[in-house]
Amino acid sequence: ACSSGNEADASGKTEISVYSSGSKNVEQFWEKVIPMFEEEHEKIDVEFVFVPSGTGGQSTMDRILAAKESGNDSGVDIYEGSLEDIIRGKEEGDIFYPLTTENVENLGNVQEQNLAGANDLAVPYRASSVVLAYNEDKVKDVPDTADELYQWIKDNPGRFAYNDPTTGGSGSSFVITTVYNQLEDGAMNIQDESIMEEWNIGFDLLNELAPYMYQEGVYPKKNQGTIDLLANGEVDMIPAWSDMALEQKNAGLLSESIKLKQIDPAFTGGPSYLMLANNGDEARKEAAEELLNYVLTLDVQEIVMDQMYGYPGIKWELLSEEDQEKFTDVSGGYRIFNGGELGSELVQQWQKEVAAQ
Amino acid sequence: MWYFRTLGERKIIEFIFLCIFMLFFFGPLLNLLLLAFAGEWQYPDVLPKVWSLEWWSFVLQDESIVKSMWLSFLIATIVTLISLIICIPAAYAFARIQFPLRRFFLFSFLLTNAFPKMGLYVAIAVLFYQMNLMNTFTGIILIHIINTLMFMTWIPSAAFENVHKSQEEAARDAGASPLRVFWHITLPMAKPGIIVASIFTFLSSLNEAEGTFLVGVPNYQTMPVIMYSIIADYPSTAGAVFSVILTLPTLILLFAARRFVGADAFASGFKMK
Amino acid sequence: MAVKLSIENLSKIYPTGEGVKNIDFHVKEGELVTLLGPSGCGKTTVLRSVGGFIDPTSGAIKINNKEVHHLPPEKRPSAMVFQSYNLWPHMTVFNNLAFSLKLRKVNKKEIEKRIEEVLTLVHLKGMEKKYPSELSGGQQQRIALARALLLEPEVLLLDEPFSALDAKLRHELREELREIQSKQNLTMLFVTHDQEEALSISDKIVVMNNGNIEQIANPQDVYNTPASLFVAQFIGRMNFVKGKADTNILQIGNLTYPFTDSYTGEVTVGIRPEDIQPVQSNAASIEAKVEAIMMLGHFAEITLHTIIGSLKMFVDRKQMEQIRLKSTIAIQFNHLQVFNENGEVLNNRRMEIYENV
Amino acid sequence: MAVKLSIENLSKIYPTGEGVKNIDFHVKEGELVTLLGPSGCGKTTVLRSVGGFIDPTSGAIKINNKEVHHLPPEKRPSAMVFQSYNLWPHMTVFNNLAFSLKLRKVNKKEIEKRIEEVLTLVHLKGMEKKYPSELSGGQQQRIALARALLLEPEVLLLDEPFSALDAKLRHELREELREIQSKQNLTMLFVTHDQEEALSISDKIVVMNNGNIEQIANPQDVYNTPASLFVAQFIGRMNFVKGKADTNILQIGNLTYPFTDSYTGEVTVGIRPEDIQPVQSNAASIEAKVEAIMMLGHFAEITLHTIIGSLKMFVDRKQMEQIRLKSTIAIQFNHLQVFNENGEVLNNRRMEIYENV
Amino acid sequence: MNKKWKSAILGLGLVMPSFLILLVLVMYPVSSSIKTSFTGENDRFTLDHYKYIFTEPLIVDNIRHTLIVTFFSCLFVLIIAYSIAIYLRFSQSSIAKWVSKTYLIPMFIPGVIAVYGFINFYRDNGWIARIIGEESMPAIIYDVKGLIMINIWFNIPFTTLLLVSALQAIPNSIIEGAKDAGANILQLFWHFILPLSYRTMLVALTFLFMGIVGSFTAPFLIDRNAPQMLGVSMQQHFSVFNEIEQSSSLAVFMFLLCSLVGFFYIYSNIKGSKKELK
Ligand SMILES: Nc1ncnc2c1ncn2[C@@H]1O[C@H](COP(=O)(O)OP(=O)(O)OP(=O)(O)O)[C@@H](O)[C@H]1O
Ligand SMILES: Nc1ncnc2c1ncn2[C@@H]1O[C@H](COP(=O)(O)OP(=O)(O)OP(=O)(O)O)[C@@H](O)[C@H]1O
Ligand SMILES: [Mg+2]
Ligand SMILES: [Mg+2]
Repeated sequence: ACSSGNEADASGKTEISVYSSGSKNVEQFWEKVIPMFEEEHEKIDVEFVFVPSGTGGQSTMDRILAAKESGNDSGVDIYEGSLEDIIRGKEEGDIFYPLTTENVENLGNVQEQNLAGANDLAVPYRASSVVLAYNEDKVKDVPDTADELYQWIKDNPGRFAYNDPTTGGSGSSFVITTVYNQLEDGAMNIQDESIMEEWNIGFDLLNELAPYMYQEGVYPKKNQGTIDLLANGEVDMIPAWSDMALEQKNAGLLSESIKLKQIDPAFTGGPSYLMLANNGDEARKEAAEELLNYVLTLDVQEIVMDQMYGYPGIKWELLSEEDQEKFTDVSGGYRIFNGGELGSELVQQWQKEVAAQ
Repeated sequence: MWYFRTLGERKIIEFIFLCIFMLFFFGPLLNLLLLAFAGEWQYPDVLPKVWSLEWWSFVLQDESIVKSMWLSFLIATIVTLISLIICIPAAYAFARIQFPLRRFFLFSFLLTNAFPKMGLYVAIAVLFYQMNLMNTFTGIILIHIINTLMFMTWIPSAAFENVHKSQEEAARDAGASPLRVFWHITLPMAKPGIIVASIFTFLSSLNEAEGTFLVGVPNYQTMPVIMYSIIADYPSTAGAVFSVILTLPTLILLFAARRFVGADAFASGFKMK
Repeated sequence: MAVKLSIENLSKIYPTGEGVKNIDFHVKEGELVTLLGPSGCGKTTVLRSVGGFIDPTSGAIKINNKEVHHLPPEKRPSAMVFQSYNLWPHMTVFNNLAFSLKLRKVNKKEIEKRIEEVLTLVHLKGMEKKYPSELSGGQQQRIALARALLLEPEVLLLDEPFSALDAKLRHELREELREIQSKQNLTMLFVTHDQEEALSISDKIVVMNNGNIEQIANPQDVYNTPASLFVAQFIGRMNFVKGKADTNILQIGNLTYPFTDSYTGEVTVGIRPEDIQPVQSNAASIEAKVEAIMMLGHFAEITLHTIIGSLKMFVDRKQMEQIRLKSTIAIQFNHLQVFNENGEVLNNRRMEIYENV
Repeated sequence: MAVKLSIENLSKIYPTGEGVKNIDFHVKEGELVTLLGPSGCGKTTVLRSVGGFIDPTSGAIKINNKEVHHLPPEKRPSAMVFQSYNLWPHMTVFNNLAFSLKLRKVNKKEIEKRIEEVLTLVHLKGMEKKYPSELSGGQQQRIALARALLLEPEVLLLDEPFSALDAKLRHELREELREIQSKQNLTMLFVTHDQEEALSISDKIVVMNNGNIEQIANPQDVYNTPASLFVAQFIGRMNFVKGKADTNILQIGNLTYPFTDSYTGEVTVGIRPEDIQPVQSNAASIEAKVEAIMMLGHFAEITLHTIIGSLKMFVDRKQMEQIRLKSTIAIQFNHLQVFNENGEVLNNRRMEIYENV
Repeated sequence: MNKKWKSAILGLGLVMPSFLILLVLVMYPVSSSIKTSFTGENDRFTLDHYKYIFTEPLIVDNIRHTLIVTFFSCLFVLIIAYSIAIYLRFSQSSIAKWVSKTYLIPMFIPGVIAVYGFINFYRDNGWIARIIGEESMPAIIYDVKGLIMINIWFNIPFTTLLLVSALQAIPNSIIEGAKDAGANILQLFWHFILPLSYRTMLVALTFLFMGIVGSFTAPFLIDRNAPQMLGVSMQQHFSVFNEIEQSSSLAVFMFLLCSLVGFFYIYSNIKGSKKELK
């Protein structure tokens, strides 16, 4: 017996499921949004399935792909994933429905730059970026630019750490930006492997910085690993996800003296995408589109900002003044790394050249 | 005189060793225990400044966590029962019956330990996708059973072997059929070994994280799975509370079963004939 | 008395080639027959064949004239007591005893009554609640016996039941067993390798060697007229000296004896230690030097050095006091037993030589 | 002969309160002294104190007049042979024997020579390459003895070395031990709970009970004039009957005997089975019914029922043939030993009553 | 003959349920993993993945690192477990009783938690550092030292458990006989205790080796970023670099290492040495 198709039941309700993964705050977000949505749409029942972050994130994608291959219903309607998932889905099985303003009206409100990677297959409903987090009490000369940052690292040996880029985005963002800061502006959008030859300048820099890192070259595992170092005072400055840092500051887990700042050129960041998996069921497709549309409303977007400490998915100008204000610290924006597979090549090379140094 | 002096010296050395032993093995655990009750404990304070139960209430209020505890125990119970049913006959066969390739079968269970767990889980996941076992209860049970096969066959097998043949024969003599003999004589006498194996099975199922993560997520989140995400997302105090909660049942079980967890029942399982 | 158990031409050959061949004897009602022989001679093999724990290669086993050798142990009207590990350690004495009764659906009152009776018989009343591990070895064997008795077996089989106990206890239990046997008129087949035990309790002894029966006789006959050199050697102490037989004359050293067998050639002469007697020197006596005196309680073993070899002599306490170490005394032989080179007994009876002296 | 080992006022009290108190005896050069007593009386405790495996609570142990009780076992000039598990199972016989020599850096040639010698002594030449598990129990104990002998100990300690062996082997080894002892002029302290063993091999027996010494004497004296009821009971077989002492008269049933002690009151009279004699009925005899005849080889044990109680009588083979089961015979007592209610011997010698009959 | 057949069928029948599970859930995946490791593009047979793991300096380093860590962990665990086991076997003191009551506990602590507690305890300004001062605190977390320490922490109980029971099976008279013969403590250990318990030690070593070579959680959270333990490297290749074939070949390589050790274990078990106690 395969997993139950979410058929419309006798009462005429359509059941759809949302699969999401990530940190706890993502889970809390959905647990708040879904009841609100269901209240407004009585005919739709949403089942929410949360996959905590860790090694298992891969599994939902694999599941959809496997279902597609065997012609089964994956049971997943909406899937929250990353840019790589979109690309993988497209390459390996065309498993997602195309999404345009035609079926999801509010897509029109979405920030243009975020739409670029979506390939008309996803809704970038929120975003976050990596920023610099530092201890105000210890760091007096806060760097404004990347070069100042590199200089600061050299001036303060052992007081900076970024996490192993194979284990978390804030570390990989540091690595990516450091490498691509040495290349021309548009390089982040190149997916051609030839660019790998030009990475060496960046890697030389990373290697040059390595001895000045925490414990002369220790890169903790996971995003939280570096945050712990900062919280414990073992280092004074780290790259961190804006939402994570904000949330933990807010919960009092990071002391007041921890401040965030975006530098120039910015670290990478990016939207979180919602995809619509193709299960061949029209009713569920429509219900799912309804939900995707709902996520882009102002109400929900405010929850994104207030509870998830995420950047909104819709255009800044659609927000209230007050909300725009909140993000001035970090809204120096972010860059999106659009290199596709090159991302994993980059961290692999990091593993070989920097870690193994 | 000389004698007493050396006695004293030896006592002191012994005591020092005990301290090192305790510190090494239980220091990290004690640290967690303190952390779990700490309100504010900033570097470089040696002890928490403020004590608090804040994270306890946070953790215990979270429904998914309480649910995961139930789930863990349910899974562990079922896994233990099933592997008992599957493995005890095999254990008995290894101990008492001569059949072809007996040794091959016996040692094949070593394979569960010889292939890297991660690699095995990944390969199993591929299989589970094909069999539609991903994210099912059955899938989780199966992946837990893999870990217990060896314990559950080897230890009871040694226990059966230690039941003296003449005790079985005396029961045959008394008029009991072979099946009765097994039920009334052999099985109860092998009980300590079987209990040890069951406890290990139960605990290993209770603590299994990696495999569950791979095949059970998202619908089946056991305690250790939650623990992974807690460690990733929360500060040490919350993690410590989880740790204490997660460790407690194991320790209670250990002490409850203290009587049975003798070195011998366990060790004899690994000396094969 | 009727024949209870008969073993007819029984053979059991193990894959290793060892085993027993052509065993043929019977046990009458109320008789205690002992299988006696050195380790590995096949006693256990015979006993376990009767109990049903070994499938004989050929031959028949009949109890009350009915063939039983195709029945499994639980269906045979025999009961067995083992050397050790007799009791079930997880059951109290009561439950050990009640097990077979419960299987036979005897009612509770009756079970209690019967157990009390049998415990009285083995002098262990009041031990019902104890576990086997709380009993001494002797008590355990008594309970094992009681358990076997409760089966009301047609034949009781005992495989060296006392050999794990120490000498004192062994003597005690031996007597008790004899007592119970005659009280209950039990038919028993008893295995031992201890000749003293066999002599003391048996009605009939079956002496085995190398998978064959050497002699079947009552204890006195086995002791007094052993059927072969092996039996003579194995049962009781015996001195062996070389001799020569020639036309009705037996020559030992410089002594000659009349001899009623026509055999001619080298012979082995057996002399029991108690058949050697210190005497006044005379024509039929030889000289002996006292080499050692070993006090064994109510008698002593004297080691003598003579021209025909070293001899052991048993004397009682009174005589012992007159014998001095290193002194020389005269001795004579009261009985001789003569064996040819193949160990066969000549005359098939022992030579009484009192008269000839 | 010089005193080799002296144990002076030795006490060892275990935390449980059990142990031995005020043990005081010595062993002369070339003497074999046996510690004899029931299980738990403290024999092993004394022996192990001498060996150095137990720290005595108080008292002194001297070997060759030098105190040794503060030395660890490896520094004491004693060697020990244990009841079982004597040999090191992972070493060949040769290595078992060579170990101590190697420790003492004896050269290879010499080691080989010494081992050959000692193996000849224990009749096991040619077994060098075998492992202990390939030897029979008796052979193992011989090797154990050989190993101890190679240590050239001043005192050889043996803790029930033969008790795990069967009767036949025990007799054999006993003799061998005696032989070796006199050949090598060894000084030995031997522990056993088997009175026959003690009687047969000892120069001197130390009878222990309950942590105390009951009697120290040579075997004959221990047997013939036991110092207490306990010793009488423990050594040899003895019948005990109630009697009454009154002004130089001893009354047993309707028999009266002269009595040289002034003690008045209830007494226990001990009669050894061999001191009971079948006679023609006379004034000094009593009637006895023959209840059981147990053949024990060269003699038989007859169970008699008399008005003064049940008695065991030993008769030799010739007499046995004249005694019929269930018949009534007349018996008389040749020796009596009288004990008061505290188990103390009266007269401190046994009553010889031959003369009085 | 008939009886032999019967017992053969009964035996196989009883073993089948558990063996089938083993077959389906372990043997099949293992074999498919092995197959994957030899599969190149277009499902062709290739040795490239093995070439990769044996030539890529990163992996070669990792292999060396894994072997070194495993070796030292096993060595230390054996030494410490032996000491504890000997102590427990031969000491009657109340301290020994305490140790014997508690030493099993780490075996029952879930791995993640132990690592977590360990990190909090030994980190640069963890509890230890707070007590002895940060300056005198050596780097333990994010260092091989820490990894070996946690391996010791995890593996001591099981190893000690096995060794204690092996030592308990050595009769006292063997030890006393040796002392009597003049052996000192060191000689006692070398000539008696070790040879009489080495088979159990081999058992312990087998499981130690298998456990440590393939471990993931502890090295992932505690070890440095490079070189890595093979378990971490395998996981990285699989879920970060998406190189399933390479990670399979790593798994197979680790499997071969374990098989080698497992073979010794099985061999010594089957051989049924003469020297065993009767
Ligand atoms: N299961 C078996 N397989 C092969 N040979 C056996 C088996 N059981 C016994 N034997 C052999 O058969 C012979 C007789 O064995 P059995 O046990 O009957 O001797 P036993 O007289 O009872 O000896 P013991 O006094 O030592 O108990 C021995 O040589 C023994 O080695
Ligand atoms: N280590 C110990 N701790 C406490 N009590 C002990 C110890 N060893 C012996 N005992 C007690 O001391 C008494 C004497 O014991 P010991 O072993 O010397 O007796 P034994 O005469 O050798 O007995 P056996 O013939 O059974 O060997 C016994 O009551 C015993 O229970
Ligand atoms: Mg036998
Ligand atoms: Mg003793």
